[in-house]
Amino acid sequence: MSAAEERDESLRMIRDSAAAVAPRGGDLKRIRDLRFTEPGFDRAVWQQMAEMGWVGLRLSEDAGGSGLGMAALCALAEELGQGLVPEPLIPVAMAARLLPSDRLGPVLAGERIVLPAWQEQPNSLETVGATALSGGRLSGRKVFVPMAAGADAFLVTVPGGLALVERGAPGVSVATEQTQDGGHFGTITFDNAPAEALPSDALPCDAAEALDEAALATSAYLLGAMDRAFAMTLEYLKTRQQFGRLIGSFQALQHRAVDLQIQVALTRASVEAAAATLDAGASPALRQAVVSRAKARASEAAMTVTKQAIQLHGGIGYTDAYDVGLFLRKAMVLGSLFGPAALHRARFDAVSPEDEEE
Amino acid sequence: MSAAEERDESLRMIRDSAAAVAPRGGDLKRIRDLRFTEPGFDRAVWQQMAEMGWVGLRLSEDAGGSGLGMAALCALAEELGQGLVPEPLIPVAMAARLLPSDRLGPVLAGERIVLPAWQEQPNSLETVGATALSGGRLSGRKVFVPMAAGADAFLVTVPGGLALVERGAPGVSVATEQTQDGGHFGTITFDNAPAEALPSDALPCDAAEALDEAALATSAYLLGAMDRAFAMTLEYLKTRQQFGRLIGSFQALQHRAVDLQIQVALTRASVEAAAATLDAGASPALRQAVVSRAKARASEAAMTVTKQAIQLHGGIGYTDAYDVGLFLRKAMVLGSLFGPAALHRARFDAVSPEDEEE
Amino acid sequence: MTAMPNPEPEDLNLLDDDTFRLVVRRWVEANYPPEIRNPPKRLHWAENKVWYMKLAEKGWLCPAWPREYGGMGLSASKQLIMIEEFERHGCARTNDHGIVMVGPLLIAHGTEEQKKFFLPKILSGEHIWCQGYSEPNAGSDLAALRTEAVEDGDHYVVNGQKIWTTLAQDANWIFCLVRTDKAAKKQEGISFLLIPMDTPGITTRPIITIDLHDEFCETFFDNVRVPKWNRVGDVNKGWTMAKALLGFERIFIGAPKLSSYALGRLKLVAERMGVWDDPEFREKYTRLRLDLADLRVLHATFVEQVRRGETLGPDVSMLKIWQTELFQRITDLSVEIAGENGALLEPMEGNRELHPSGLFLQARPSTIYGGSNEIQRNIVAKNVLGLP
Amino acid sequence: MTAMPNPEPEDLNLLDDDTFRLVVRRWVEANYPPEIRNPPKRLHWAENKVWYMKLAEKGWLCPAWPREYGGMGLSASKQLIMIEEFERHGCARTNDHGIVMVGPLLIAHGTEEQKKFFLPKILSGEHIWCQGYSEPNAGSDLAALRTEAVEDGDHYVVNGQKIWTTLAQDANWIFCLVRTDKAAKKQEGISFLLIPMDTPGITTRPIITIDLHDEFCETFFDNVRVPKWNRVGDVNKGWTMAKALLGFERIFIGAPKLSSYALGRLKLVAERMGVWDDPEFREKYTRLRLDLADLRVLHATFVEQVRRGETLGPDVSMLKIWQTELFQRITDLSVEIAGENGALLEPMEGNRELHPSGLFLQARPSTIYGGSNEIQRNIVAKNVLGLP
Repeated sequence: MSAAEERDESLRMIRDSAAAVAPRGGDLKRIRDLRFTEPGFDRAVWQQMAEMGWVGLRLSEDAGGSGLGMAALCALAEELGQGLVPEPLIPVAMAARLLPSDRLGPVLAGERIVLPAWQEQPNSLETVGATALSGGRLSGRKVFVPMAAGADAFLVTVPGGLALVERGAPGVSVATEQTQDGGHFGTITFDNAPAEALPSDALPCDAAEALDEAALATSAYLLGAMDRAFAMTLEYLKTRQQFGRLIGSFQALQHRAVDLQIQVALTRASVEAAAATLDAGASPALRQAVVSRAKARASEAAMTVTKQAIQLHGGIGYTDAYDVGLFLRKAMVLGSLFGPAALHRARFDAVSPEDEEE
Repeated sequence: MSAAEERDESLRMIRDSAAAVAPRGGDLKRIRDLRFTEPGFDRAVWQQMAEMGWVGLRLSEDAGGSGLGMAALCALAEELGQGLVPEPLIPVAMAARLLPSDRLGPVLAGERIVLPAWQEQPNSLETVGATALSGGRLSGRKVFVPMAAGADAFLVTVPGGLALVERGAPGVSVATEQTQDGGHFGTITFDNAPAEALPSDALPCDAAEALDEAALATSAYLLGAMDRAFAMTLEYLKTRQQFGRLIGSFQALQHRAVDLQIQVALTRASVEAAAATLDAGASPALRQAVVSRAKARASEAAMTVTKQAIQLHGGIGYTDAYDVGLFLRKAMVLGSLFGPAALHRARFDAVSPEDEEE
Repeated sequence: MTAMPNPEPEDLNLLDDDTFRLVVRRWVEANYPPEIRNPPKRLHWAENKVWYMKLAEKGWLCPAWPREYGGMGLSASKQLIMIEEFERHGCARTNDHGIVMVGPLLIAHGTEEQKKFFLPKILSGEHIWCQGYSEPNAGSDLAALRTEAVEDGDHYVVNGQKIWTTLAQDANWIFCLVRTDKAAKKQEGISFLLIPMDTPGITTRPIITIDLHDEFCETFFDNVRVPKWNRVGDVNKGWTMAKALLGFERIFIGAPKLSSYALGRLKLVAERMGVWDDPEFREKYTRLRLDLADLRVLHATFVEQVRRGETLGPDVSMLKIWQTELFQRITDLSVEIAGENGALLEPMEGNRELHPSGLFLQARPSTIYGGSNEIQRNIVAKNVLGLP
Repeated sequence: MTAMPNPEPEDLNLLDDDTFRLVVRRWVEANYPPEIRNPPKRLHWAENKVWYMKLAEKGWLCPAWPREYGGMGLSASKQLIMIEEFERHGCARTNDHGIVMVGPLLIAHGTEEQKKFFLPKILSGEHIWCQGYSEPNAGSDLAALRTEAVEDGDHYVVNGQKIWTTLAQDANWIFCLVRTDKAAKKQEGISFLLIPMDTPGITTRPIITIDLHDEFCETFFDNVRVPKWNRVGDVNKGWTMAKALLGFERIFIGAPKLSSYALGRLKLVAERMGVWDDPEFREKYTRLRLDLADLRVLHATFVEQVRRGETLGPDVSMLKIWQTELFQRITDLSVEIAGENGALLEPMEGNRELHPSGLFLQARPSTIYGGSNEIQRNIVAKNVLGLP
């Protein structure tokens, strides 16, 4: 087997393995049942996901991981996206990238859920703000932590590195707000909470880099979600009759479907190229450029595709009972998490030198 | 007859009278023949237009005009737009609004063409710049004067008022650049040229107001042009066969045609409402708001409609010999003259108070 | 300012338009329940009954009905003023199917007995109506409806299913289009039936929509016996009557109200998110404002036609297309600028005015209901542009 | 940097890709006539002959032809490198119909005599070809063509009209699709004829397009006698051969080149107009940049398929749609920001790089030619999405 064939084979295996949790075309009953519950996901399923090695997919085998690249994580995230899997794999995998190896064991095993808490403002990719560690005590506030109610600990970005803080530690309080997809964001307030300092120079990975990887994996998840919403729509166009014809035979709808297919194809190409660029080892500027390119496309395309999916379904698409709306709700949440499209476009403009592409 | 019926009747008469120069649906041979010639229009036709009282349409009967309002000027301009009439009625009518009554005679009679020269920068609605009059001598530079090669004199905006300068006066030089519609823009340089001062307080109308009226009339001209391009396109859709069907029966093309029709309808409503507002007597801010609303819509809609007219015609629309392209070329020129869409949007934002419309 | 007439004349048509507007405005300001001003969603009967009853008591419930039937008999022009003033104040829409649909239907096509029985009960709030038009396989293609009414002596026996029966859970009567002749061509063989919701065999189930509201229902008919007396107009002529009913109402779906409301909310979100003065945002916002301003003037040309007593043509569909898509574009931008806050289920910071995701989801069906925008474009293409 | 091989091997396939790229780049830099670099419009033979002859002399005229016929016999991957390098340097497109269309057609379907007669004359520049496919009533619907070839002994007699015959005024031969069986179904009954342009009865007239260029012509056939020997392939099988010819070429119409070129020009216009740093402009520009960046990576996936020797599927039409509409959107914005300068017939300030209106008009037909984007969407809908 050539290297390329080997890589393709490995990606295929990862996609196949995802079927255990998110079978292609499987029903979404589990996902519906978990909506608007707390913590909004299933710890047993989480355990199963961890046991398949997904949390440490990106980590070296030395660190207890699978030694795979972003291409693999994106393939997996895409599968999870088509199944709208609510378990917080992308944030926990981000935390796993950052944790020193001696803290990884229970996280990789699925016993302990550590969520990154990096953000202090909406519409931001800044990992460092006012939250700071001083003398082993953490004070500040982090926002938009997805699935925060399910965390055992938080990995908090602070000037000079990270702080690891137990969810139940004194001075840690978690307020949650529900999100349209049935999950929630946590606002975590630290009031002189005891925390372990993890200085930057001792970390296996830069926080900004881990954040970019999470943004890219989220793009892949969005790709999976929009792809499935589009497939459902195509199926509907091929079976629903109106005015005595299959509605998919109406040219105006056909052309709109083609425009959505183009968005899906652009997103796929953009995500896969970005993953390949990261796997080949990219400078920070190049990494930021390709991740922002992919996330900008994925966030916007996911909204476009899922909104149109509803329009093309007509009335039934507007009912909560029909699954296609779940994909729109997911796009609303993940479209903005790890940076909305406009922010990534601005970052692309800022980091990506003009003449690189001429 | 009610006042409204009288007004409608008067507008109908003006439209009918326009047929002498621009018959509805007439061929465009005269317009083609004049393209890329100098001065780009026909002085005999101009004479005829003046004799119909068009130059002084807006002026009071005391001043030798017809005492009609913007509704009438817009109706006329729309008719001229559908015929792509190149004679510079809108600029000369703008000059006529500004000239003292003792200078009007030969202008209204069509014997003397006075063109306003107000602009010094692209993308601008500023009438006052560096061009200034001092001791009866004019110095400076005005740009984008349409059909400048056909002028007998220029009415130049200067600080404190206007300056009337003969085209042949010493120190006046006119450089022309051809425009895509077959006309041209003049750059007029004044080098200590002898000019007559017309101070603001002696003028019958404010330069900014006359400029707004010209912008609105230009919107109406664009309305006429886009309306005819759209009508040609509909006609084509109803007669052209492809794949054994009339192409107008293809739903994707039908829906696109509907979107163009909406743009035409919005433009018409916007132009007519703006004219009515001006005729009712509006504050400067309201006048600027409604004129900018109309010109922003007309400029953009004219481009959208004429571009799509070409697309819907397919290959033949791309030939210079087929008339539909002439409308696109006109939209390119008049879309930007008297302020392009973006500039008018910005002005609308600046002058139009938020809560007025809530 | 125009002086208030004292006392009000019984026929408000006698007032000039400005005075009439003032009368309406003053009365609304004095009588509208403040707690239901500018509701974010369509209200249920339990919530808006108080307003319905206030209108009923004042005699202002049915502006369009002739005075002989208990209506106000207002001119079209004054009806529009009333609507404008209600909208201006942020009045909730009532459960108005009886007022807007059933009343005019009966007045035009009902028997004297039907009028005497039903109209007073609408005016008193005793009968609250819902509409049974759409079916799961007959939405935009209404003529494909299959709910069937079979004659059985003095009764019809109705079987089938209706969907999008707005606020059916609040209604005690439903007006239905049913198929009375299966052999006829699609748009023929349809009749109009009035059915009490408590008739055995009727069940209603709310539909939860993607904004998680229960404004709509499904209503099932299982051997429901309806007296023939309850049929309005001739048998098999229901389609024609239903189409005529849509006439005056079509202009409202294209009214600038929703877009205007959404634009106001967009401004609040933009201020809260700190982008109000960003040139990028401002350019988009101004575009939307102009799209709305042009909608207003286009809408006004149709209103003018109504004022003049003209029948609206199919071109009014353009308003519906433009308004609903503008409404969506405005809410799209709200969600965009809100970033992560655009993903929240509840309003931001508990402030009901800052709920971009809620309004975004509410805007979704506007391009689907009332005849999807695809259908509207078909109508304009064929009936306005004359395309084949 | 890879060292230059010295001397070049006769079969350049023997070089690795990087070296090959370097060889091409160096040669182009040394040999391309600077005065025709980055031409704003398609060049006529009088203008680009010098480049054609340079290529011919070097033996690089026909990269795709097998070496036995005088081509380079390059792998798909190396052909793409060559194209990339030519584009990178801003090389003009030659009068290449003989190279790209006629050569491959003859190699696949021609007789030995035909190959021996025609191929060397393409390689020498003696025959310059143009294409006679489209007709006034058979543009996107090519199968509707009506130009007719009637048998008359050893000859066909051709009557009809071709349109969009690119640079026909420069050509001395034309390859035509003609109808040889009027009774057959539309796509059958079509044959391929090669016709000298100086045959009596042929007249050619340039078409002036809306960018006022004369790249295209109409060509009329009035009782034109063509020896049967000039027919390529079997009678009535022309359609199949023509379709196959479009295969490899389809990826180029979706290549990012034109959009990339236009984006570069947009930047120059923005700088000149002083809006380069305006946030409003920048947001739109960055969107376009990203649309182009994503086009690049999508295009690369198709190029990869070609490199692997796979046949491209109908999904390549997506590239054409996206590229051409992006190209138009970029030029739209150029005209917009240029204000009054966007209306000028000639470049701004005599600077050929600042000509927004020219590029805008050039971009218009891209969504029409090569099968209109409407047709491309039909193709994707049916053949990729499987819609009915």
